Amino acid sequence: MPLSYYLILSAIMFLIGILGVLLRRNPLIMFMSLELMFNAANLAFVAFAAYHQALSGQLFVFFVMTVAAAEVAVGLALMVAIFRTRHTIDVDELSMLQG
Amino acid sequence: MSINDFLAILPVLVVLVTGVLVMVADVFLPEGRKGIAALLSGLGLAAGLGAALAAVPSTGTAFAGMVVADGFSLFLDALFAAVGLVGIGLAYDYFKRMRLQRGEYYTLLLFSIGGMMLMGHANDLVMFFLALELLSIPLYILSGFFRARLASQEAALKYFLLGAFSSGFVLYGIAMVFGGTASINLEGIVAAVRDGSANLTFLLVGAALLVVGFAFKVSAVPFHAWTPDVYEGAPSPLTGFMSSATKAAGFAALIRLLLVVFPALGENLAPVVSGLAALTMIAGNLIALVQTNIKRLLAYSSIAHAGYLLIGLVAVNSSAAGDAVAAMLFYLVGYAIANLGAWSVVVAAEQAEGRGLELEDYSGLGRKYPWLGVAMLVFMLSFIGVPLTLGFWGKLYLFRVALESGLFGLAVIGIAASLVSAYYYLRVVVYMFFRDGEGVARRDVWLNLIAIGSAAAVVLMALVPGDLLQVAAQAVLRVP
Amino acid sequence: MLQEYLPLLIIFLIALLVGIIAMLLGYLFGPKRPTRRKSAPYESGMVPYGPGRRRMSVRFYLIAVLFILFDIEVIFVISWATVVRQVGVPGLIAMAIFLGLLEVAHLYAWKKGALEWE
Amino acid sequence: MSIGVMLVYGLLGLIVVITALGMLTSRNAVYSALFLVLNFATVAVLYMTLGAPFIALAQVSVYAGAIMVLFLFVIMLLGAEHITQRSTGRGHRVLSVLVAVALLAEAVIYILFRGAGVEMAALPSLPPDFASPAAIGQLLFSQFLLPFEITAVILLSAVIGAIYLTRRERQAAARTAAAEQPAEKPVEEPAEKTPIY
Amino acid sequence: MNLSNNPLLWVTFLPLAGALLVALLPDARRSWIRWTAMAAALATFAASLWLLAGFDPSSGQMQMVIQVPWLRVAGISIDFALGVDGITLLMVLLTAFLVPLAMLSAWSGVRERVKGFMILFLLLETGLIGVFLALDLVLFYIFWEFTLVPMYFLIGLWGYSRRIYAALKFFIFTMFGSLLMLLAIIFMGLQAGTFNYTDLLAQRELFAGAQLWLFFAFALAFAIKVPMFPLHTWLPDAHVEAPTAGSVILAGIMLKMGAYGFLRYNLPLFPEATLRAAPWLAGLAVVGILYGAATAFAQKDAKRLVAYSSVSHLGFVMLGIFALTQQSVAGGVLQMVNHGLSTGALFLVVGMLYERRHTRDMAAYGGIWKVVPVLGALMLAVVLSSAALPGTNGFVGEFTILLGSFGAPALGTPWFAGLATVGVILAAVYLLHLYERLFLGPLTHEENRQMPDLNLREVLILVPILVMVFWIGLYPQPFLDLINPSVETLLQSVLPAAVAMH
Repeated sequence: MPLSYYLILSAIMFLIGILGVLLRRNPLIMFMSLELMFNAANLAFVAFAAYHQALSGQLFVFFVMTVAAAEVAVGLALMVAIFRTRHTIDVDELSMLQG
Repeated sequence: MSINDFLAILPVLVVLVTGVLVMVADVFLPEGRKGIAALLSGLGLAAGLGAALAAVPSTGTAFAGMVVADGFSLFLDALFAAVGLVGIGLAYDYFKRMRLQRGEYYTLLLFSIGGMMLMGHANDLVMFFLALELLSIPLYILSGFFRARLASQEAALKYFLLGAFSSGFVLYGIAMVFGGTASINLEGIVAAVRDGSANLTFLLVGAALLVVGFAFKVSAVPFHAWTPDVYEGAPSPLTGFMSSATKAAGFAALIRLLLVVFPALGENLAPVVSGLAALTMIAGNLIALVQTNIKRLLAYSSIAHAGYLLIGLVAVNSSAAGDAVAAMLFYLVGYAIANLGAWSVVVAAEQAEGRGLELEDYSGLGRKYPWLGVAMLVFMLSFIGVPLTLGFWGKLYLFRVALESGLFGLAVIGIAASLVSAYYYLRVVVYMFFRDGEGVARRDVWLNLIAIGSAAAVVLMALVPGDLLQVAAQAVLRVP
Repeated sequence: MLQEYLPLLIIFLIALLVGIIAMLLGYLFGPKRPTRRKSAPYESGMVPYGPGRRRMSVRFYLIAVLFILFDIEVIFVISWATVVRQVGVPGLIAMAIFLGLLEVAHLYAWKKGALEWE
Repeated sequence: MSIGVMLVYGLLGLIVVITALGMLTSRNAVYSALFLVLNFATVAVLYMTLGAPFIALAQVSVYAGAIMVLFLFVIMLLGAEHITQRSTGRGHRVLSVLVAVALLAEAVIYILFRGAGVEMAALPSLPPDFASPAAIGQLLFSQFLLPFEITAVILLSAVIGAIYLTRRERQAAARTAAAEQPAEKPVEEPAEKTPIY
Repeated sequence: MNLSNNPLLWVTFLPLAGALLVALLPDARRSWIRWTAMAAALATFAASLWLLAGFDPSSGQMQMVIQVPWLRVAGISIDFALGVDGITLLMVLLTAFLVPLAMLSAWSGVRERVKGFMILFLLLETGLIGVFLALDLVLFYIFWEFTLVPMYFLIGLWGYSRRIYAALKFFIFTMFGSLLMLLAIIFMGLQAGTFNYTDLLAQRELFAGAQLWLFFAFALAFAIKVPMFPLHTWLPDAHVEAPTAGSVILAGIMLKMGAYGFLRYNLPLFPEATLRAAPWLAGLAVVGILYGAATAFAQKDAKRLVAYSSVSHLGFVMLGIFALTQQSVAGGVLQMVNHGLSTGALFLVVGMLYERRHTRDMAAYGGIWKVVPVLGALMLAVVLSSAALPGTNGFVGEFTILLGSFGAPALGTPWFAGLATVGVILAAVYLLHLYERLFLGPLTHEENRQMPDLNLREVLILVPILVMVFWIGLYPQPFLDLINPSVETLLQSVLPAAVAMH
């Protein structure tokens, strides 16, 4: 398949991820959208790695995955902590997030 | 792999290793003795500072091209280590007072500083990404360090969500740059641009996304939405540290990246950065006008200062690039000193449970505590850019660079913005000196030392700014 | 390239198909006479009360997240294992530093009681 | 390229897009998570087609496996699977979305048409050992050594963060009960008072 | 060059040293603080006389120049450069003369935070003298902006009811103008590679292309300071709300910074732009004269009246400067000194009245001549000098200006001078009106009967000023001798450009 096939898929994923962060108010779903954005970048990396036959693009993906795991741990921990204090994580009820 | 590789990033290693040591020590430290963790961290940072000052800039790369140790990165190393030291001074009494003296704070702070230092050294996009994460993830946690204070946690969550969002942009940008040049190493990217094998379309999209991503980090408008909330919610000593250091790290990345891509894409990217600069200066200062909370006011102030710095960033795309970088470094130092000082006053005036943070609470504070008051006055004047402060030289230098590269419009906007800023900075002075009130501040030796020391530095270094200018001018980047 | 994985895909599709067909058959031909009592959740014959799902303890989360953070290293360990001879002692040292850092994390978790169930 | 292969690719692409949209639009966070798992799995298949089996493996085991399970786990943990989606009619929000869409659409069009000559060509076939774990290992332990070690520090801070943020320290609290007692109390108060620890 | 023998350094930094000394004294020792500050101010005055003694009045060039490289901003050096010519010398003398008197006027008025007051006052003096002496544009800008801070605090801390508003307005207005000037300074520095005034003057062709813009940027800063109509709105607020000593310095010296700036920088650096702008600025000056006079007449508040009279009087100075003849400019410089003396004295007198009755409303006085004859007599002299009665300094200054600008080629028409003459008459009207409402007529308010007359301290403040008033009024030649060579030098650098233009 041509490179553009992967790139367009990746761009669509990235776009949907952005939309999710901007539109949804549930932090968990915002967070999932972030993961989607990361994955879009990974797909682009792997596609370009194949296109250029450069392995460094693939290695980058491993680092992204590791970092993503670290972010997931911290982000979810924050949500758990807030939930324990507040017993809700509805973004609309988070006073700080009112822009 | 040789010893030289390690020597190149010795300051970073010192700081990170200290972080690990503090962590191990903290595990075994009894509850009441967490001050030792602070002491140990301070020693580590001092060692890092020493290593940075003693290091000789090199022109080569280390770790297979991953990092460089040029004058620029060593300058930033020293800056971050010094800011970190002050950050620990801010935190020590504060957390004791808030009954949250924990070793984790110092460990994470050190990791974050390590990440910032690494950002200055990075010569490969993977290093930029990892440094970004290494500096950000600890900061997310530290923002929520008040585990039982909802404001703190919500600030952390907001910071986290928007920080990860910006990381997403950075990441996608890196992917596009990789797609355009078949390399993630700055040398490789430059080589690809030079020999014409680069796909400029991808490179442009990638560079634009990188600019957006880092614009979040330096809180440029319109990517600033997180700043006031996070600054308000996070523990004050952390905010002081963050607003001084994170900005510098973000700009370090932007400078190095734009220096690489500007030659090929200058005419496309420079207008974008100009727009960001103008918007940031205007919006940051205007919104700051209506703030009544000192933390939010300083947050918008930090946004506004990012705007001035962005002028320098635009000027990187000109023949005056060297001056532009030096001007930005100088400005960052001046801003960091004044900013840390201002936050030390905020920390001193903050009462338990987050009270004492409204401007009203500052009424009469300057008369009651003349030293603290005069120090705050000096910081505010430095922020405005009144002569005989470092802030003045910083602005002079920046505007000089702006005029040199023909950015008249931005210079005029910067001037107008400074004028607007005078109003809200002076309001702090008005409250502190011209109004009567019952404000109280903490007489802590470290806080007073930081406040008075910073004020003295702002004024005395302004009398003989030549040396600092010299150092900043010599902190040249290695151009791949 | 894709051809190599075609058998995999076919197996995957067959598995999917079998599941769907089984459910479909049951749905189409099974007797359906629902009453209130029958569609209520089964709680050992007791009358159900409260929501069907209880929240789990945070301890589960902590264990899970620690698992994932330590699990990630597998990627790197596997890469190392395949080239352990080529990268030699320097590689070993690098891996030791990496694992040493994670061991510090382990120490922290242990000492802070994150691994205890209480 | 045969019609069959085209169809398979089309199907994969479709699944990626649909699951992403499903994640975006689901009212129930559990469904969102499940859609995302499916999305990640499909992307893993795409990795296979791009000659990156090792990444595909990691994708399935780490991402789709571990991380998404963790997500589901937290959703269950918080009991937050039914979070009502409120209307988001805020002006700047809509505007920002429009800007984002416009930017991305532009980027896609750019990639599609401007760089057409290069990118429409099929990807080159890769040497068989292009992305073998061994090749990756070689690169990891030579060029990417420093990033590799830095990653450990990042994981380390994540461990500290996860433990620090979620754990109430009972032993510690018991030991310094006198000191912490008044501080523990306001936790239950409404947030407007911003309790202090 | 032995710097310690150079009076320029002493006169600039003695006040600063005094301020540091005062800062070391304990807060409670008010009289120590007062006397130390006064000693520093008097020492500065002595240093300024030393400066006068060492000055060669026959030369119009910069003298006793100090030039030390200070720092380099990326290739452009900034010098610590000071120098004095006749115009500067007069300004420095005026400053060093007025500051001790103003300080004396605050002797009993300022009771709270005496230490802070004195420190700020001395810092202000250093800033003011620095502004006049600086020969490097960045140095000049530093001193220029530096004066803002002490004055901001003097107004904000010791001022009257609307002090916070007035202080802020003062600060922001001044800064508004000066920031644009900063850009212009940087631009010139970039073009010429130096910020040194003398060097810039020698190479002014380098930035001649942009001189209209540069002229505008400088003019805006100075016009706000002077203040010229319509940029004067900060002035009444600041003057009225400031404590008496602050008003004296504001009116007596700080306004001169603007006029001095025009003379020192706008005219020689941008000659062609000066010639093109001269009629416009002279026009604004005349509008200012008439507007200030008319508004002053309408005031009920005595201090506000004096403040508006400043707008009118400074209009004369500006007219003199932009008429660009030897005589008019010399008159302008002299009038700068005159205004400092007369208006300073007016503010002092109004302040003395305020200290007695705690109101500035003219209606609260009336017929107090009989109660306070000494005050009445001294104030009459001050008012007459301000109204330019022959025999006083004001007459000499304004007459020279009008004479010089009547046939000025730069203005092209005598109308400017003609209209300005109306201003002289109006000044007499509103000032005598002020005096009449305060002192003459029947004693309308019983409480004024107990008003104490001037004490020795207050007489001591006013007498030196009046001595100067009559000295200049009766024998102005020594002053004109100081001014003329410098003005000549100045105009020589402007007029060749005029020749080139016509």
